[in-house]
Amino acid sequence: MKKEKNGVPDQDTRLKLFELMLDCRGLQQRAFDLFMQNMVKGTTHLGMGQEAVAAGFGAAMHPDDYTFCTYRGHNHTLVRGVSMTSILGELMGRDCGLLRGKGGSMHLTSVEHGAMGSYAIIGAHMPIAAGAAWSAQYRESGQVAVCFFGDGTTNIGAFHEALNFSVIWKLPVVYVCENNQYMEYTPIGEVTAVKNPAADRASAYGLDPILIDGNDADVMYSHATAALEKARRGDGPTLIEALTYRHGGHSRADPGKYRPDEEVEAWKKLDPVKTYRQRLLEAGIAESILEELESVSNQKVDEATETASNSPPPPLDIAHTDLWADGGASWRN
Amino acid sequence: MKKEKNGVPDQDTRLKLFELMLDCRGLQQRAFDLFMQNMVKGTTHLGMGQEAVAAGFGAAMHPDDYTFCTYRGHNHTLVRGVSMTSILGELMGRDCGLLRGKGGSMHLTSVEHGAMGSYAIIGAHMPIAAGAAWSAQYRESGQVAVCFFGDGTTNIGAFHEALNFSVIWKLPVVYVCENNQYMEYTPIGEVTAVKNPAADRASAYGLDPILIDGNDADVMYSHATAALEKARRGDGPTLIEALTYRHGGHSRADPGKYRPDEEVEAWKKLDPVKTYRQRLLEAGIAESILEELESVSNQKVDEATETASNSPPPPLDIAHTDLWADGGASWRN
Amino acid sequence: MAKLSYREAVSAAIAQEMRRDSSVIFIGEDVAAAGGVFKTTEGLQEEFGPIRVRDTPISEQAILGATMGAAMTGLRPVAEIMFSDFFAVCWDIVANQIAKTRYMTNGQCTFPLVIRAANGGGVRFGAQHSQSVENWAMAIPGLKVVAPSCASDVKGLLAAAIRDPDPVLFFEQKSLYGRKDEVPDGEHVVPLGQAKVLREGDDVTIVALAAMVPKAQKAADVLQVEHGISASVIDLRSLVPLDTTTVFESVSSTGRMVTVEENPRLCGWGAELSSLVAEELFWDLEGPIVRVTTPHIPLPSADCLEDAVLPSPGKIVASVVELVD
Amino acid sequence: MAKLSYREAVSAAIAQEMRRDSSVIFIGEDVAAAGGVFKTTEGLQEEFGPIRVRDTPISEQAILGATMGAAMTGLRPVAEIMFSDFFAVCWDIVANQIAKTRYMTNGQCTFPLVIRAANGGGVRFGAQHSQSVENWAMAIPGLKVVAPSCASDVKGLLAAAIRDPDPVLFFEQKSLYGRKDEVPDGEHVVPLGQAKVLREGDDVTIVALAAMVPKAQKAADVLQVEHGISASVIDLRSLVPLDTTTVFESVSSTGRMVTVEENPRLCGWGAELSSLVAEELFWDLEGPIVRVTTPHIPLPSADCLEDAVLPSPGKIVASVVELVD
Ligand SMILES: Cc1ncc(C[n+]2csc(CCOP(=O)(O)OP(=O)(O)O)c2C)c(N)n1
Ligand SMILES: Cc1ncc(C[n+]2csc(CCOP(=O)(O)OP(=O)(O)O)c2C)c(N)n1
Ligand SMILES: [Mg+2]
Ligand SMILES: [Mg+2]
Repeated sequence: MKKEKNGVPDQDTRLKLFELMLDCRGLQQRAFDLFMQNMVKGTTHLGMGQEAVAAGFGAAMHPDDYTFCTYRGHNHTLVRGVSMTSILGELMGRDCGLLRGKGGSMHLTSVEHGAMGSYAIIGAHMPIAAGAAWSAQYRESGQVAVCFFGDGTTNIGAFHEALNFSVIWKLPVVYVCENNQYMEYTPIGEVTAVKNPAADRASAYGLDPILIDGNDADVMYSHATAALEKARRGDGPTLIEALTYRHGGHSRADPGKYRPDEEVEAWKKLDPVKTYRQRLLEAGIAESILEELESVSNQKVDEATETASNSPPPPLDIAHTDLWADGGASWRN
Repeated sequence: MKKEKNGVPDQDTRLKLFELMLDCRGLQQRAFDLFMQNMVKGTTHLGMGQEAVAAGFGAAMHPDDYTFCTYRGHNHTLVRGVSMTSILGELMGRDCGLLRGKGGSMHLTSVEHGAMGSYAIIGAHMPIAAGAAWSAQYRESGQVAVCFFGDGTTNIGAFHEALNFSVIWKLPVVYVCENNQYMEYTPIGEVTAVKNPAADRASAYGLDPILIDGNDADVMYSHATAALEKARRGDGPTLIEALTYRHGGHSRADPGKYRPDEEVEAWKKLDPVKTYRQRLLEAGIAESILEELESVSNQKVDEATETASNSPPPPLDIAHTDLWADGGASWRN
Repeated sequence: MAKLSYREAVSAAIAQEMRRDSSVIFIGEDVAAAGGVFKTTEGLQEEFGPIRVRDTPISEQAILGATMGAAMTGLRPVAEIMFSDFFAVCWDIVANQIAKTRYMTNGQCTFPLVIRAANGGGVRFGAQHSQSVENWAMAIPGLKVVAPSCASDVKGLLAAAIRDPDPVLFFEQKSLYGRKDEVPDGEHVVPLGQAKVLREGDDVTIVALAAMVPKAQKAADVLQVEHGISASVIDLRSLVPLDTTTVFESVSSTGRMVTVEENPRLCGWGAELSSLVAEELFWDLEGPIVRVTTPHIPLPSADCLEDAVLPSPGKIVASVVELVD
Repeated sequence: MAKLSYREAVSAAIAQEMRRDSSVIFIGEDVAAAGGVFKTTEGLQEEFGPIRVRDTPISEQAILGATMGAAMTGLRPVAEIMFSDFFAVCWDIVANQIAKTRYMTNGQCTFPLVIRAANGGGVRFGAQHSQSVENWAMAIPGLKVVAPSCASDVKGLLAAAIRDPDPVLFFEQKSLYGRKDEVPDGEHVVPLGQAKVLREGDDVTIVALAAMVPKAQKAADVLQVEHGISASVIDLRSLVPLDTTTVFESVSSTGRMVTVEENPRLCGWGAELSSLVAEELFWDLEGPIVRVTTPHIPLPSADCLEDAVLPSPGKIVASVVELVD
């Protein structure tokens, strides 16, 4: 695993990374609490423990770049600048929700922020991200598409097709495998022919293997920057495997009992938010500054919870809107 | 490209290989002629130029092993011992056809010969072959499944899924990529991220890269033998990339004009049947023996043509049979 | 008779069949060590071991391809596709390979396999995890299609599906997993292709499937009590084979049919049944054939929106009242 | 007016639209340098260059995923899926992603894309290359579904599909590729969702699509001449949007409907149309609604078998005669 960081981000960037991670952590903790209070119906997939991956890219991307993520997409959507209220509102099925309740937790999308969707079928968004990159290339817009996915996703056909396709057309796309060691409940090693599910397959697409510490925001940031620059230069795709861990279960109230306690404990010691806080302190940033960021973030979460909770359910007639571009849903005359 | 042959097959085997290639060549030449006479309707995909691949495996496999092949499956079906009459009959839509006209050229199957089907959707048969291997493993039958596919097939999702799946379960299956340099009309290099579409991807499944001369029947035979033994030992799958070339177009009357003349000429010099004949002569086998084999083969083709041409069309009522195991096709009571 | 949940009936059926036939094997994602994401297969790996009950990678094409290959070479595999929506990533194996190969080979191969999948909405999972896709399967010649509405049928029909020599797509309605019913003790097998008349009435025949069955029963109660309308209720249970005999008998006598489908409007089994009745039973009809379906939209996620669009007892009642009055 | 073949009309339409809008791009397998395996796209790469007209690997999920991603970020891509049977390997992208994402995102994304595919039988290609799968598409909310029967409509409807802001699945009937018709010179666009009345009659309305249209016309001739039965013939042209107005108008006046579908029996568009008529036009009907379809089997390959199972003018005539007499 590569640990070197191609230089350390500057202090503003580091504070930004910390802030993004705090927001992600706080939002997700709250989503979990609301779920336990039965305020979030259906399902929700948290990325607690994986915040550094999204934060590193969030800080490095241009505002008009594209992100494509999965059902476990709260972090990735938030770091693009989407409001906490609209995310929590969507989870709670309220009118203030990002999709007014029509999509739900697994489909967070905010086109105005370049958050081009959260996809709930494994692998599907990889070729779709290639398509956005193809469009950027054709339009010569300088945009890059970043596509996040899990370790389990590396065993589905769409992964293979998307990577080959992106490389032959030299598309400006960055594929980021968040290897959190498990598919839903099954350890990735039990179902994968290679040790590092993404990095060990990079050569099958003529790409360099990149295996990095996904819990280290600085590492994520520098690799994100490099990959985005490469794409913008016209040098094509990058495939990154970021090693990380989800603190909780796969979804909803899954207690994650299939994982050995020691494993969970070991990874919790590598908590990206806590370790980064410690690093910032060691780098001379004052405790008071960090506390201030924490309190601002907490307050944002509280306010968003309040606003979303007070938002009414969506009006029922929106169920029949926006299937088609004309705003309607009719299939006959 | 590995040229070494792990030893040369014995003389009987070599004659067998030659015989199989002759039969394949003769049958296909005849299929082409019949197509041009409008006696073969629909489509047909010939493997002229690629006979050594099928012959090498045909000679090395046990009678109860399984083969899975593609629409370009005449060679692979024939080498398992299926009669020429039933193959030509199927191409011509006659009652004597292997499938009595219900499948057609692209679906040749003879379960009694272990020829478990020709599949016309790219890649689909790769996981199906894995399933037959899984069954053999579970039943401890000692059988091996061999799956033939083209270079173009390496870019579809099913390829990726089948290989990973087969490796993690250590299935007794051999995947054979016949790299004939083209998908239908498009050169494989234009649409593939690596130079050797199968061999350069073997490591993505923890497999050794094997890139061999697919026009050399001895090479094919020795690699087939080794892969089959490995599978039977319980040591899991092998992925072989065999370099070869189809002499004609992709299908039907395609003249293959997208290919440079020099390229076609160069490969025709490497014709597997002609070069093998030369090698046998050089190894001291008498011209008369080879001529005798040729004349027997020709005669078989002529007889098969005669019998198939005289076979009536199938009775129309078979269109309504054998959808279900009860022999019928009814969906209601 | 023991009370089992719809969920428990799944593992009961698989266990029953695995005990009697060692060629039955079972695979899927997270189904073995963890017992399935819907906990439908808990205990199977403990009882039958990691060779017969096995976790797979996220490779639906490989799962079903392997299932097909195993079935055509002597085994009776059962595979799980976690959500029926995921049939879309492996539809080729289902629709082009499994369904057609027996026919194309003129009967040389047989495919005694079962593919189970959690189907349908009502659990706020959003448009990609809530579809009712039994009509996708019904449209493909060569597939048998079963969708039970209660635990007893889950056990009996799943057992029958495993014994059946043909490929069966077995749709488990995820909104019903918690529903408990009496299930006969001991070996329990219910033949495929027989609809169940749950209630006999004079005025109208309501035909329903899976999660729509309890809603239709509820509606029939309301119709009787509040509107004096007497409805027959038929649980179709299987779409292929389709028990037109039972349905036609009832519709001939009531003269009216209302179908209740969870799938979106276009090209559902209700359309097929309606067209059969309109062709073959036309002269027995006393009024239009009415279909209650989800509108032709993807399912929204928010609870209030999802409830507003799925067929409900209230909508069934309203449709029947309009028809009969 | 020039005579164009159905095949030539495809490239004519794409070229027409590529000339007027630089955001139109076109991809598929073997479509660019070689002009397509059905020679439907010859000349496009020459005219528009290798950036706008591009060959892809055999990666249908990537082809359609890329098409979707490009459409949602400002382009108007056209993709070819060589045979419609291959939708099965990329159905997730079509049915779960392209069809649902606009709705799920509450209208944030728009998908102005077209997917063309060669559809249907009659050319002895066997069960995996001959399916009529327009009913697969019709069953999915969020897809527009078009299937022309003549060169003029190929050009006009394909142009309209490319201009349409929604995803359109455009089914080209491969048995019609050689058929020639008059196609208007200059820009030619035919709005989606309008059925075409090809012939007006009094006794029965025959509704057909794609390759079934010439067969229905043939049948109508025979019915007139040999049986004195006067039939209306309607070419549906598009399944979504569905022009029920035109169909209902005709069926109200004739009192009888026969649908002619190439797809296998269960859950086709004919079933949907029949159920609509049976529900909404019941009191106007003078007899049963009859569907002529391919039986519910995969298509056999041999010419005599394929001809025996596909709908034919003779079968249409027989069904109509039985209905009307
Ligand atoms: C095609 C498909 N198969 C299965 C699933 C069910 N499923 C949802 S999440 C998941 C595990 C994914 O694992 P990974 O890619 O590692 O992502 P993670 O959840 O760990 O972030 C599975 C199997 C799905 N959504 N789509
Ligand atoms: C999923 C799918 N996509 C496309 C096709 C159309 N097709 C048939 S053969 C072929 C080329 C296959 O190339 P390759 O794998 O190299 O095999 P070869 O024909 O050279 O033997 C294509 C694209 C298909 N049958 N299935
Ligand atoms: Mg994971
Ligand atoms: Mg090839």
